[in-house]
Amino acid sequence: MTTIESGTSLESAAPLDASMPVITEGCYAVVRKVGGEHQRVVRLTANSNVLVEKLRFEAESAFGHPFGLFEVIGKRLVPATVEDLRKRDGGDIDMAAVDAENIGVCGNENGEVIAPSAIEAETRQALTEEQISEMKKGEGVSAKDVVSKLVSGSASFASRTSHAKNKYIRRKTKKHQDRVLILKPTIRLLCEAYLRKDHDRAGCLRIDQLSLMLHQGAVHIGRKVLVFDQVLGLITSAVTERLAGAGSCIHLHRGTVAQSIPCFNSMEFSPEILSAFYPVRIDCILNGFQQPAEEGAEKDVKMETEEVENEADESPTEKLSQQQPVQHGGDGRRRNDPEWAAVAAQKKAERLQREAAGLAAIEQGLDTILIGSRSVDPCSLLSLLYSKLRPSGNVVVYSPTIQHCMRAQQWLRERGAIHVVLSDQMYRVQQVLPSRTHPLMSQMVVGGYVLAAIKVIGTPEKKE
Amino acid sequence: MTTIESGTSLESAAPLDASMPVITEGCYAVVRKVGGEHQRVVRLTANSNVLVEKLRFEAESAFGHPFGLFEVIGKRLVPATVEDLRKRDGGDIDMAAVDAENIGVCGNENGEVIAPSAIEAETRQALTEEQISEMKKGEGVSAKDVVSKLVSGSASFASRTSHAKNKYIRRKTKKHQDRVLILKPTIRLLCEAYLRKDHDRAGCLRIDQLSLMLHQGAVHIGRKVLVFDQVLGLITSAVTERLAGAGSCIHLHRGTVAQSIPCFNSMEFSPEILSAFYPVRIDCILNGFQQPAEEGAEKDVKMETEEVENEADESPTEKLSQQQPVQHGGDGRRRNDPEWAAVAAQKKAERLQREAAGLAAIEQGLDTILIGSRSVDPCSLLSLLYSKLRPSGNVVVYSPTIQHCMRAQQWLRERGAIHVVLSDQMYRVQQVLPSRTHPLMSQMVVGGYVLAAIKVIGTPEKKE
Amino acid sequence: MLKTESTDSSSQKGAGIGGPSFVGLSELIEEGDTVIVYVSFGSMYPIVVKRGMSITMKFGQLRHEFLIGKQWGSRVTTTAGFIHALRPTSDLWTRCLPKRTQILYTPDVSLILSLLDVRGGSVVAESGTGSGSLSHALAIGVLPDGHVYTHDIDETRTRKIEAEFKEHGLSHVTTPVVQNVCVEGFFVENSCDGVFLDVPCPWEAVENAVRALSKPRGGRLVSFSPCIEQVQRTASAMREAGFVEVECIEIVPRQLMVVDERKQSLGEFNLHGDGEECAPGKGRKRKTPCGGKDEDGGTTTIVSPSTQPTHTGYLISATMLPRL
Amino acid sequence: MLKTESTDSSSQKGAGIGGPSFVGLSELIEEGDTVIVYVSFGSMYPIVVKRGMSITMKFGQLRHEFLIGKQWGSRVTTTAGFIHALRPTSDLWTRCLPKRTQILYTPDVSLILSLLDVRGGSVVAESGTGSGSLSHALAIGVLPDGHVYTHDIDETRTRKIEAEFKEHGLSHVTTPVVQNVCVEGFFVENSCDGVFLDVPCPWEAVENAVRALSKPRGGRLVSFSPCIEQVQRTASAMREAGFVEVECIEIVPRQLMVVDERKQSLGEFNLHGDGEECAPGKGRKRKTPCGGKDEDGGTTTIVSPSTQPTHTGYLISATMLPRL
Repeated sequence: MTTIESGTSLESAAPLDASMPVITEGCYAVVRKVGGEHQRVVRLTANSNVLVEKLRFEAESAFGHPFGLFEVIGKRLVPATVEDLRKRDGGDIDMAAVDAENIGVCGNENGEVIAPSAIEAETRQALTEEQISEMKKGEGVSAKDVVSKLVSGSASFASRTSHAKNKYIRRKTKKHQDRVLILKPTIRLLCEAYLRKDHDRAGCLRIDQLSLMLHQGAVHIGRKVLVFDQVLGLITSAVTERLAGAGSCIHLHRGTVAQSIPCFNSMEFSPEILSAFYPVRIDCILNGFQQPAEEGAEKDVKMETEEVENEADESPTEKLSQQQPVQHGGDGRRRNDPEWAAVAAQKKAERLQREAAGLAAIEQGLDTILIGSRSVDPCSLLSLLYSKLRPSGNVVVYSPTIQHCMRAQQWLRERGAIHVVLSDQMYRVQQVLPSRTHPLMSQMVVGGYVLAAIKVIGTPEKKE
Repeated sequence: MTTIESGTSLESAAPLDASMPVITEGCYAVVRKVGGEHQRVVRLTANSNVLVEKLRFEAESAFGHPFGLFEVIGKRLVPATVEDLRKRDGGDIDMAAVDAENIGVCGNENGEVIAPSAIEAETRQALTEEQISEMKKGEGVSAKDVVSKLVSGSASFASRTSHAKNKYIRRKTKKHQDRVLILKPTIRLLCEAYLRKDHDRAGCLRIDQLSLMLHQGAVHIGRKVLVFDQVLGLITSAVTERLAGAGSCIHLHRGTVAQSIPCFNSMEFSPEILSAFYPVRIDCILNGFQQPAEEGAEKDVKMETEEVENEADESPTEKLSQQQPVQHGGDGRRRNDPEWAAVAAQKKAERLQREAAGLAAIEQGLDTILIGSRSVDPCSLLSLLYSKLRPSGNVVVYSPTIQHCMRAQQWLRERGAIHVVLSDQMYRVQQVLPSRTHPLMSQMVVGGYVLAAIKVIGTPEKKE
Repeated sequence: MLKTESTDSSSQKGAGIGGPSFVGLSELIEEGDTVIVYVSFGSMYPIVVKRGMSITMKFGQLRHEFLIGKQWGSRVTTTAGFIHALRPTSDLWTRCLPKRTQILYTPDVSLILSLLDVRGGSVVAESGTGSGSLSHALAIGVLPDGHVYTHDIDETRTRKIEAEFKEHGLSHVTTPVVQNVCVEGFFVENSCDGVFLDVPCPWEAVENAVRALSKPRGGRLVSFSPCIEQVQRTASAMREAGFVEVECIEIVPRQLMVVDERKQSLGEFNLHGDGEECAPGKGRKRKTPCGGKDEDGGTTTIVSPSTQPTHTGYLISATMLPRL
Repeated sequence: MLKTESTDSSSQKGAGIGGPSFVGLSELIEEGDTVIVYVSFGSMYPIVVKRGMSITMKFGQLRHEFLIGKQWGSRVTTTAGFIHALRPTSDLWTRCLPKRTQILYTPDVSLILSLLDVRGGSVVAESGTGSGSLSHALAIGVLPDGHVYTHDIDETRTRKIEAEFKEHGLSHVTTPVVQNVCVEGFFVENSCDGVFLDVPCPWEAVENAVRALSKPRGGRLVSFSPCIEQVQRTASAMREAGFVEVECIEIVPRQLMVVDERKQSLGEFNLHGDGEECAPGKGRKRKTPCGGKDEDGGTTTIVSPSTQPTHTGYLISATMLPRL
């Protein structure tokens, strides 16, 4: 992205950045039905179908188009613009943040109560589910057409108040919506998608609390940030992005390579950004911040090749050495193939070198420690890492379990940390529609606790 | 209160109940400045002054008037009606639930931003604080007059937008408000007043959670309800009221007489309602649900007389024996006065008899156990009391400490209780004003946890 | 899932206080009593016990006979499991009543009673009746000698609540009325201690509520509205009509669950993982490996279920002072 | 309470990345650095270190000299106590900046950055500048090569933020502008990745925001409004202007404190009371008597302070898709 020189308004200037983001084969995308409630993170590969809230399309039909809005016509994506759709179909195309179940008894504009018979009559529909399904299979039949057929098929539609009519159309349009947004992944979109997909594995970490962590942790370019991330790579991704290639995101991980960080992979960071990413094995931390001696080359090579085979998609570091996406070997490749072993050995050497650099960064002194824990007691991390934090450095602990944060708070207080803040927060989406504004009737209510503190020196440690 | 026979509308009928509640000497009242934020529970005695948010008046001036709205003119209360005030001064008289500090930068009706100079100018006021204070001391000068003087004294008023003008008037009126509501205490008013006064002693019990306890505890006429109330008598009062004189509110208490239940006293229950109130000493519960044997008559009589002297206002049972309020002895009365000792002895006999009846009610089987704990572990109560609960009976535990409820939940589950529900709830007041509707910017946010369960039989106890 | 063979319960008993069902406190279940057949959390069915009838649930069938003479709260065997026979309460009724409309749930219902200052002897008017969730709580609250006038524009609903009140021993304190309170006003005037509104345009009923409230005693008005636009108009109408202490409250309950705390050291995690890799997406009950030793197995609470109601409506309340 | 002898800090250093203060990470405090003088929780003061200057606080005086050459995070003695000299961060700055207006606080600020998808290189426009709480966070967020255009109608405020950015080493990524975005539009067009509005009538700025956003890249619009009426009009304007994914969020933070759990048995309570009688109304730190034995002294959390912010505003966000 380009910075614009200040001093003048740029009316009718040419696009400053012609690199409009384009959907390419194999790229990650966040897919959401317009007005839908769920978003999916998918990798768009040739020959794959994408299914989102009962709407199915062929991934391949998106390739080459810019990220954005599409209509699904017969399983193919057709690029659309908001302007065109509004011209063609009228109304607003956006129906996010609307309660699906918000039906019930309601009044008309004149405040008269609608007799329940009017509501019950909603089921008196001439069209059967099969007929609707049949209609939608035919090419070129848009949601709008389906809904207008439904309206004419409704025995009671005409007798409704216009408020009720509006509601009916909105609900039906939502159900038969055939528009889809294909968006380039961002931390915000991934956080929401993974929370919905499996809130437990995402550690119940919402975007507001993730944002708070980054902010209280003062994560910005140049800083050396150690991350313990048990939340699908959400924190690691956000930190790496904020560093913008300058500084260090030192990511602690189990096993040989960083794993269980799908968010990180979906972000498809550029090599420039990835240059600030340093995966370090927990083994090293437990080994006195030293890489452990090789135990057995045999076992290790085996693991390394397994990694190449199984974790290819998961390993985020590979891009560091190559500008172009790696062409992964097919299933046919054999573990004993010498060429394959050479690749593995090189990868390993690079990995170890990178890890050594990460360990060196730790020794220089950390500016921030971020812990996003699900099962690991934060104190167990702090007792190893706190001494590596520079004075005036920030530590932020997130956990869905309050006890984790309570113990960490006591631990930090005992060591003289200041500006210790423990908080949680309510997060609620409001439906904003004419005459129907209220918080959504039902939402995901999970969340966690954020503990922030600042390390100082010169304070005598408190006796406990 | 009277029930109206159904079947016909009662247009222009005479008042059905002429007993309009009237303020009498010595009665309790909830006093609140109109539009004020705090309410005080006071006992209106002759020669006492009442001070509420800097507004002072003589209690005596209220006697004989019905509860309601008053203007304070020179420390005297003058009854007022909403209708008259609105006719005289215009506008709405009610300004509750308005943010005091909600000032800041704001736009006018046309959406233009007000330059900060306009806001800073607010301080350019010709009238000094002393002059205002002087004005208010003079009789007959109403808040309205003060505000209109302030408006004419403001250098910048005319240059303001009408939105800003409106806001200024509202804020100044609130500050110099001279109207006061004197209301008959209700559970709702007391709960709010005591929470604000000392939320810690009130156990952070809000009206919504108190209401939930009553409801989940199925408290209604006829039921035998055991109450452990560490929350200033809020639960005991609410239960006693709901029983409406039928059933038993068995109130456990420390010491010789029920104490630390100011809410109960403020309710001034009629003898009919009080007939369902049974104070029982914790000593009895710990003594196998038996009244302990007398330890030493000397000490006991001493305590009893102390009670008569010190706790007269606090002892809620005395009304049971007398229809008229007791005339308490003055400070001059001596402890050794034989007449006084006789009164004490009679009170003691009544108390013991009442306690015996309460213990008998427990033995017959409780319908509900309500625990409102602050420091006492609810399990310590449940282990003594649960066996006295009838099957299908309800137990509800409230505590500001989640651990109390967590342990109680486990305890109940182990004993096969069903429909076990643990909840907390957010409680938020909304400011509702034209174009300025939003939740109050700042509120008391304390609260607790409510655990409800139902006892059943025939379930094998779970092994732990 | 639920199939009951008896929908007609024309039993005429239970009109007195201390009678059966909701208010009575008899030891044993009798014919004609309303029993809450409790299967599991969130799954319960109300029945009126009648010999010869039976109820079929997902996990078995139960003949009403088996309940008669049993102690309330008993565990009773069905053809494929067991249930508990619970005494009906206002709270349980709200959870299993036959829904004819959107209903008010326990947290709102209980707070509404407090906002209305409901006590024994209170006279309360309500509109609309809906499915009678609040109506039951009000009726029980005004016992023994208060009264609830419940208004609805729908005759079917009114007739149904009338039958339910009869069955539940609450007829003597209730009067269901088919009447549009916005247009026709309330059934009584100058009589009520409290008026409750749950109608689409509550502001249209405010003046009528003033008329319904007792002049000498004054009273409380409470209105429930899901949308903020309704709140705005209603609050204005209340202030205009001379109410004081106009206040708008929202409550959002949160259901919690007690679970074992997950706690392992970094070393344990490094060695064993957190138990997620083996069983991804398999819900809460995963065991966190901690290397054999089950050290300080504390408990913690989580919000559960993960998706919960986050809004039902705003409650606007206000006081009408006594008028001479 | 705070009296600083130096208000004029015309030091011209700190224009580069890795420079002093907000972005730099030097080991030791140098002259010209902004230091957060941390006295206690909720009490801290920002100063620009300059030889010969001193700062006077409630609990003592501190000469700037004493800070120079000290390690960041050091404890430094004052005439009547001590302070900690902290490296400035966006979070701390928000807590102690010179307030010229209502400001946005950390929970909202941090979420706004995420809602705008701010990252290194982003171009962001903001209005109004206010006291620059969000502006600082945005400037740091777009480093090293993005840009923040911050608009305000008040020239004084604009000049002050300009000086602050200079002092804080953020000039090269920021352009403060005196401009009414509702009337005159934004300083740049077809350029931004994100636009943020905190103005009284945000709906009037929506069309101008569309013009400011990059056509080929698309972008995000976020608006902050305290009142629901503003939200309603803004959301409509956004939908009308062709935004998708219009969403309104409210967050309410809650500050918690860890305290000892109060726990006593019924017997202990009966014998000793709960410690309240002796010291009524004396705050939290009461000791619950439990008969000598200090059994399982667990901890718990309480919300503290008891009164907290419960609303700042609603955040409405929306996406403008790339336009050809």
